[in-house]
Amino acid sequence: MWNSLSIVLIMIGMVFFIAGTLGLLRFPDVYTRLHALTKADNVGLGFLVAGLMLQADSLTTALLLLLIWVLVMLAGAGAGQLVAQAALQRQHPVAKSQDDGRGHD
Amino acid sequence: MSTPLLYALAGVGLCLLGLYGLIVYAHLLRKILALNIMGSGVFLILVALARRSGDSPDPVPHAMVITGIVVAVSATALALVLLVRFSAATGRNQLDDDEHSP
Amino acid sequence: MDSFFITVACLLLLTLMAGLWRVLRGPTAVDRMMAAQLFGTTAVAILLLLAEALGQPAMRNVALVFALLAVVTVMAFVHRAWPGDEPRHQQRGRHDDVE
Amino acid sequence: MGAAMTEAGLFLLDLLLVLTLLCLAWWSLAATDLFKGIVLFIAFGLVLALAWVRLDAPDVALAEAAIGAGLTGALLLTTLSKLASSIDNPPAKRSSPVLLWVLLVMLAAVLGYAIMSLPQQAQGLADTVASQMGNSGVEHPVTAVLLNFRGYDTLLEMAVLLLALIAAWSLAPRAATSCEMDEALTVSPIVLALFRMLIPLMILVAAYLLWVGAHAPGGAFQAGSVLAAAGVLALLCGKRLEGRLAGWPLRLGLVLGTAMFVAVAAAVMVGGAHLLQYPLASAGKLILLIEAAATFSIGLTLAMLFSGQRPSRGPAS
Repeated sequence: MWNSLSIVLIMIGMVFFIAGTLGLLRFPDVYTRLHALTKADNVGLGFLVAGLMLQADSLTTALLLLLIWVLVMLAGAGAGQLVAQAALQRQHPVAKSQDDGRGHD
Repeated sequence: MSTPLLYALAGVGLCLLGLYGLIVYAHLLRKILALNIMGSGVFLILVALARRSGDSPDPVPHAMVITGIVVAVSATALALVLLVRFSAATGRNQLDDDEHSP
Repeated sequence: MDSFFITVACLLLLTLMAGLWRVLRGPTAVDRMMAAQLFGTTAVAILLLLAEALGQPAMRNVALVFALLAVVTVMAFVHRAWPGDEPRHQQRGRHDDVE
Repeated sequence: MGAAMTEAGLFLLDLLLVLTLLCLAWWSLAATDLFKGIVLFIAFGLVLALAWVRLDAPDVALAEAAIGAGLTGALLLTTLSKLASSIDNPPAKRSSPVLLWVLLVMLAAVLGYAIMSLPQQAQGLADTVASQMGNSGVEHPVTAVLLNFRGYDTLLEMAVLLLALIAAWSLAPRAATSCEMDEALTVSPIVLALFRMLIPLMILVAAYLLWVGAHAPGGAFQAGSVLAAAGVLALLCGKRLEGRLAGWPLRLGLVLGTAMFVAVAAAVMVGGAHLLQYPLASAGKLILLIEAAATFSIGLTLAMLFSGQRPSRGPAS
């Protein structure tokens, strides 16, 4: 029961990692790629850690896993904010035109 | 192929790549990267060979490699300081090797 | 269960290799840096999976160190090495080293 | 899902890791643009840490993780920004003569032969270390080797770190008064606050690694590297460590590790023992004392090496 639940959770995490990588490869500009990236960081690792926490043999291990996830999230949030800000200040181009905004593939 | 052997051969590969890069590329920063890669190859060979002892790997090469990593990073830092000074003094990032200066 | 963890670890390593394409291709420095950032998270995930599969709890500490120190490189990148048009980045002797 | 499948999966993982390592190393050296090369080198460090883990070397993995993530990347990126020209495209290279290829092929053959001819199973010094563990004062073999059995090496290594820093200082200009931060960039205070919050956490993890080193992977070098990363982050966030600690406190901190090591090594001789031969009853405590001092000094030395500036003689005015 716990095993299958953790398999499902880890699979979901895996999907987010693949999606994040695909986003990094396919999205057209810095900002959208950053968006894809943080999904792998936060959600992907989150599900994976949740799946592994079910397998943890002690409370300490489970808490350590949780701490690692929180740290990765903090780092991802901080780094994402920093990179996006710096990219905007240096006027990195936004893909295609901003006017029609949500249209492109 | 056993795991230690695979990694040890990969270490040999890294050594050779590093040596090639060290000799062929002129930019000093590339040379520093190449030296680091060569060093990593040596570490990889040492640790891979330490794993041959089965359940608990030989701790002596591990200890050597840990000190090696810290020494390597301090040597790299020193090399980078030298590079920055050289670059600031001459405006160049590579040594003259083919020209014979008087 | 162990073989499942290892399979997922292999898949994650494959996504890491796919992400390398973005590092190689760029086009801008920040794209490469972000891909490296993703590699850090992927490495954390692989370490956690292997720690469980191989029964080596010490690997979780390695993952902890990676998670904790991930910001240092990004900070160095944004503050010191963002190539481009920083005012203090004087392009002195720009092509001197190309003979 | 049996043991055989686990074995096959691990072998596949090993193959992928080795392949990635070699590709990253090559691309990093041959990259058209130096920045790309450095990013690939950072990725190389990450994958190398995974390789250490596969080789059952968690201590090495910890050191690699701390140094690779916390120091190497920041060092290389900072250096790149200080170079007169960061452009090397296409990479300037010397034409590779036949002699070089002969050398490489010969080296490959010799190294390959040497490794293939070694026995597949070898105990090395593992048994010797295991039999002496009771006399070491700690329970983790790598720590026992580093701080007790091969204490000389570690002592000399601390001296090497100091020498590297002295050499770097002798080359570097005195610390400038201006702030190193990029003036063009305004970082939101939230991000700065977040990062500053991480610094105490790093110090905490360093202390944890130091403590855990007595019986599990960890120890002075790993802890020192994490501490150095905390210092690097502090420097990058605009804190001027060398300004605050300038003068004798900084210098005392730098030599503390080596001095403590030498002091303990010599003090045991009063009791009639050899240099660095700790009395069995207090070996554990002495090792922890040396390691604590060494952690502090390693962290400070590496952070100062990153800063790359010679601090002024007196405290900041």
